[in-house]
Amino acid sequence: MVLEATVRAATRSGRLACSAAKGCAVWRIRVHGRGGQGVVTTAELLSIAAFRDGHEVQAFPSFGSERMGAPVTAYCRISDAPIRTREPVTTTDVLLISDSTLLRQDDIFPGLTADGYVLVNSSRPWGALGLEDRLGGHRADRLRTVPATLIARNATGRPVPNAPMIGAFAALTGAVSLLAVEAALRERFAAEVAERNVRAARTAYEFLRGEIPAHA
Amino acid sequence: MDTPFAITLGPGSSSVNRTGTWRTERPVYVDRLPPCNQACPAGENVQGWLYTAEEGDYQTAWRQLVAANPLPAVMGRVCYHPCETACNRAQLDHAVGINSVEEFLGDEAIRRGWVLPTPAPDTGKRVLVVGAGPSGLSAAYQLCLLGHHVEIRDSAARPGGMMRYAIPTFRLPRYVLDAEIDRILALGIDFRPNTPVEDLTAEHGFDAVFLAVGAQLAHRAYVPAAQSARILDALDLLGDTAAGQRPQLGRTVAVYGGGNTAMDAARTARRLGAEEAIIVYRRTRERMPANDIEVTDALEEGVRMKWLATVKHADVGVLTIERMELDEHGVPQPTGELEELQADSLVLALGQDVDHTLVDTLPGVRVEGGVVQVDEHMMTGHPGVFAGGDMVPSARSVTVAIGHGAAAARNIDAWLRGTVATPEPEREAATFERLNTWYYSDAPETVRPRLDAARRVSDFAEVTGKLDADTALYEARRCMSCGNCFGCDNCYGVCPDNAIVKVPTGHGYAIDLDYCKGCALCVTECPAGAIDMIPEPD
Amino acid sequence: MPAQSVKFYQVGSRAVGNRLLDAELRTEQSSAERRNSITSGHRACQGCGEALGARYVLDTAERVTGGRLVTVNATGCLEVFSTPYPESAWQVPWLHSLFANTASVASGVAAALEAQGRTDVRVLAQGGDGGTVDIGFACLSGMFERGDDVLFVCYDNEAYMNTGVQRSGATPAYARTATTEAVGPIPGSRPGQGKDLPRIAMAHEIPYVATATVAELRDLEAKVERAMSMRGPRYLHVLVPCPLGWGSAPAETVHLARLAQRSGLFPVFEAEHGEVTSVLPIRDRIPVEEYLRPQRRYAHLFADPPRTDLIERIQQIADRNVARYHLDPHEIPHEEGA
Amino acid sequence: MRRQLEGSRAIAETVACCRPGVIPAYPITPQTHIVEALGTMVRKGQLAPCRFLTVESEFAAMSAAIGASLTGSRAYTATSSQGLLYMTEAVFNAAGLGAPIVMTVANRAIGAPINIWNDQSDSMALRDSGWIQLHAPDNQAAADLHVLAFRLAEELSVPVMVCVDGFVLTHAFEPIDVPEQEIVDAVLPPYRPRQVLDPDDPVTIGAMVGPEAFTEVRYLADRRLRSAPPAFERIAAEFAEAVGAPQRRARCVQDYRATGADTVVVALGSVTGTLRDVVDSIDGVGVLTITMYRPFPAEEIRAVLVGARRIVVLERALAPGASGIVTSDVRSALAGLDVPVQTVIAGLGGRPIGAASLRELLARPGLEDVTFLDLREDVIDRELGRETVREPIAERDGEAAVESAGERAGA
Repeated sequence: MVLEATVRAATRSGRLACSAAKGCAVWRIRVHGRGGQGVVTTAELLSIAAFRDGHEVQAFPSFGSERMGAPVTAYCRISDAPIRTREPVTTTDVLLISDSTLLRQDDIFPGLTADGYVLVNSSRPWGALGLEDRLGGHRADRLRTVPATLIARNATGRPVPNAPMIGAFAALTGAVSLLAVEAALRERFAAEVAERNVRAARTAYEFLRGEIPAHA
Repeated sequence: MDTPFAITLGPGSSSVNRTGTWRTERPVYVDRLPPCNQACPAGENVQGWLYTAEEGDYQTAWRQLVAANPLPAVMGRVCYHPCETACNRAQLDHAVGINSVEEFLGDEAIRRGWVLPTPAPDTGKRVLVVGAGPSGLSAAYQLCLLGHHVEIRDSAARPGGMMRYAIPTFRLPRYVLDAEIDRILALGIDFRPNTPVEDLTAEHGFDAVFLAVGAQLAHRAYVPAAQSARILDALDLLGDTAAGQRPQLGRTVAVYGGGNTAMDAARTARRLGAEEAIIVYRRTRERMPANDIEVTDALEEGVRMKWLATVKHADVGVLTIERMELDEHGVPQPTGELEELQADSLVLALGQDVDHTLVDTLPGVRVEGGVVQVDEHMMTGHPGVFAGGDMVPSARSVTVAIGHGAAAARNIDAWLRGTVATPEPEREAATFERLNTWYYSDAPETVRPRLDAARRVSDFAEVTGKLDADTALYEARRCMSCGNCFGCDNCYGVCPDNAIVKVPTGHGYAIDLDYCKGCALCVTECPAGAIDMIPEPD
Repeated sequence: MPAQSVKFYQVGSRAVGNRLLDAELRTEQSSAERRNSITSGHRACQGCGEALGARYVLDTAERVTGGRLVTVNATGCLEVFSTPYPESAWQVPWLHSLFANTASVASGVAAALEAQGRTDVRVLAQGGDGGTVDIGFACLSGMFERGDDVLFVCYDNEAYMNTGVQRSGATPAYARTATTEAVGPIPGSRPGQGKDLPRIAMAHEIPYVATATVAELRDLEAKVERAMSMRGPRYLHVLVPCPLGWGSAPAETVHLARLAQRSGLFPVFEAEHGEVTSVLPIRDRIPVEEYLRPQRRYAHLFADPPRTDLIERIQQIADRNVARYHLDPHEIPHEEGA
Repeated sequence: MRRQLEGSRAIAETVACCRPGVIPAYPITPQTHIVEALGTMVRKGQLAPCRFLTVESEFAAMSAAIGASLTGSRAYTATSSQGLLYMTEAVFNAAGLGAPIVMTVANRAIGAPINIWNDQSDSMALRDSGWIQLHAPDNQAAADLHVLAFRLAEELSVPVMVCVDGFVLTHAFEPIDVPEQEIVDAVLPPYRPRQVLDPDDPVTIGAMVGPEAFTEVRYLADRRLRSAPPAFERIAAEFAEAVGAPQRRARCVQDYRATGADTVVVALGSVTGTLRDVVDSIDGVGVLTITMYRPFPAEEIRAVLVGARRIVVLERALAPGASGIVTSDVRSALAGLDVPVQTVIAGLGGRPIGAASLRELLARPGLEDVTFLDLREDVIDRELGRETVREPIAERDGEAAVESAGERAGA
């Protein structure tokens, strides 16, 4: 409870991070992944974290009937004002790509704002992804990879990349705090599982911040 | 409950819908005449007293029984029970052992000392009954109950007539006979033994007379015989034996005749020591007048039968027999073929004749064929003089005689009151076809335990054993109550419209015509056939 | 033997009552205090077997539950003739929802009673053969498999009588109905497996399954009593002849039910947890012809020329039942492969 | 307290606060999360006393709910799409019997072709089943409406369907304040059924009613249903006060800048939010959201729309051959007013309703009477083209038939 109160106090004091960073009132986020990778849960956790930071948040999946392995998309909007729209996120501020193999698809990047963020789950550095042609004009500091599956496997024993992705998202965008992410994980998961995921999120967060090497 | 309109209804509210209007036929309870009742010469309501006996209320059953027949213990032994022959149950498995139950009830009454009903107040009328046989006793009993003063005169020393003097004790122990006759006489009947009535014109002081002298004269038949041949009448043989004598018959006895008396004589002869008793009869067994039960009993006791034979001549120790054969009309015709039959004595049992001398001088009385003629009210041609029993044209049996007595009593009573007895209304027969026999459980006849045949011939002990209380109850409950409701609740149960109600009196059920749709399920499922469908009145 | 064994009393154990029996040993139907759960004034046909069966079943259920009973009724003859506004013939709490959903409604009722802690109140659902073996079958099967505490009673008159005698899954082979006319080489209802719901119910291994007829009242009452002594899903299948649909005299309703049992065409038995535990032996077996002949729905089998081949096939069905359930106490045990 | 919850979860928790006694349920996407959550709560004893029945079909679900409701238990179920249609007979029956069941319909398209995504074809198909139909514009309302639904249902002895756009709301995570148990208890007294199966008062429920009374039964049902709007308004006000959130006060119709607007967009359900976003940037356009669709609040709607120059009804269902279902209702509510009512069919089978498209649509000068939003004209043109090609084939077949007949005649 102390933690939660601290988080809330900290976030309420300031405006939504994106306002300062990119001058918009809303973070529009798309999460791409495959069935079974916890894509919907990623959006959900993101929404819980942002909510804990005091924001209005909306998260929803792309409502597919896809089974394990099929591409899945989930959406998240974070705002300081109540969110009314229900349409899927098209114009996108942040793309979270849980599986680098999805990069081969054509419909990943359309709608990404010029100064948008892209976070790809990959052990390789951005430059090795071969996306120069498609994202050539984007701000390089907002295009990052994180070995989320690797981190997850190390921390939790399961190759589900959602917690590291959120941790990395927090580090990359500042749209949510790491404390809120940890709180969301603890809200969503039972104690033991939550703590492992918290470790994974922290690791990814620190990785993005450059505090640890890629292959930690 | 705040129930919504029309969708929700109150319980049982359909009772306002009188479905009785659907009906084109309606069921009615009937009391049909059961075959046992119809067949009973004594006019017993057999089904009625069995119904009561079924409930184990033996005293009430006995009371119903003695309403028609004051000699149930006797009848239970000597009656040839036409009721059982008629019994519908015979078509299902075996006839109900009505006779056994009757005997049981009669014996129970003697054992427990149950008393007959109290006679009605004295009417001041005096009736003379001539003859203390079953017919006379029956009439005297009924007349006495009706309040009339009855005087019985009999030529014999003891009352009972043929019951005492012709029926062997092994069929009818005398203590039974005495007990039942004593009970009748004790009602206040003036019995005068050893008082033959020879001329009725000489009798005065009676308002009516009932003649029941029976047929006590052995039928005269000419049998050519050697002087020393031993020939005797069956009635003498039976009478002497009943009186305690032991007539000498020899080793081999021939009995000539095919009636019940012949059978009794043959069976008596066996008990008197005859090694062989042979019935000589001119027709076949099928045509024998003797009751089949008696024939069977006789055969079981070793009596031999010589069918299609007449006695041509009797000599000492030997009879000459002519073989007969039946013509196309079933009449025996002589063949001329002769043979000899060893016989130390010949007992004649060729029927009995009526001694009608006492009415010969009475104006108006007709005697035809040796018997006294009576009208449908059992009155002779002489007003106030009635006759019954063996002396009138009729089958001759104790049962018939008792029936005559009762019927005569009704008619005498009416005559004394200046009216005419109305016959009971005709009731339709309760036939087997009307029964739903599915409901009657398979239940074997309770066969009266019978003495071992070998033992039977050695003494005069009663040959037919008795039911005990349990078996009597069981046997009574085998009654299907033909044509009469016995309260099985089937009609009440199978009515899909709950249109049969239980009522405390009468039949126990009534049709609720407000609801009865006339489906007749109750009729079909009535085990006893005691419900009829009749058209709705216009 | 489910039927109460009664010492010989003139009409033995087969009649409704018996004045010689102690009151407590008589059938419920013989009692002047019976509930008359379905009372007078209903609009059933003359001689309706279903009206009779329903009263038999419910009166006993009422007695053994001490009146703590609620009922659910399928659409069908029974429902229509008993509850035309503004009159109801029911004296028990009674709910009619639809044709197909009776078992589910009853499940809901049972669930509500359980949730309310009123487990003293028992639930009885009832319907005809159409509402049971056909349109209501899915719901019934669901009720069975969930283990809901309901006694479901099917009053089987072997066709859709309410709508004018059309074939149902319970219509027997060669019987004429309005949708299986007695014409063509195979007249009447096509022979097939039919839907033997008692056996299907047994396959659910529910606590209790029994068959009965309106002709064997003691047996029927004993089965209702047995059923109500148990919890969980129970199924009772009662043969109720229909004068209209069978083309029989109204007065013959009970008689025909009896002949159905005696012919072997309608085996009367009970089963617990999927195993047959007892049968009502055939007391006096009859050829099926004796049962078929009084019914106009089979008249085409006895036309000129008669269809003895089809009668023989019906006889084979009866023979199979007799062998399967060992219905004939006098029968030499069936030889394998015979 | 607001929590970040999935819509389904919020609905389930709210329903649990309503203390249902029996929940029969059959799974169908996208209703599943609601009943899964309730089933778990019953299993864990968090919702007690309650029986959760895993029935074998939606038909059985509604049937069991009827049985439970008429036995005095508060009954709830949820379904979608084909499931709703599969239980149709029982849905009508529940209304006819006056069983105050509450059912969530997670709105979804009807097949064929089978489609698991959102539109409102399912509940629209059953709009005249005699139920009160409430449509949730957002997830807070979706939760709140269930409390109101139970109260309204039981006050009127009429079943209530709470329609929630499938996936769009049921699977969306949002900050939602699930009403506190104490508040629900205050607003929703224990269930006192109008009629009940009871051995101590053995009524016959569900009689057969003939021509002599059926009309009256229906008239009374109509009267009863028509009393729902004021009752709903009253209960909603009471509830809003209890939760201390005036903005959560539900209304039969919700006026968003609609009164006095030139153009009013009429809509049901979750498209409301997007529409409000859109009209914020267009002068003279307002939104009227219909929350209570059945009974149809004609007077309330007319009161708002009376001054408008143009009405656009956004329909999330299609009556093939007759176009807009809600449009017909709106037109009849506006009888006598000379105002064009245009139909926009949108969001069928899960197609997103985008703000840009709506903005374009509303700006379009001569909007046709019926418009399909974001219709893929290329596909339509191609397919219509193919059909045009096929037609002569049919004619040829006809000619051939005539010829062969002629041949036979001549033979």
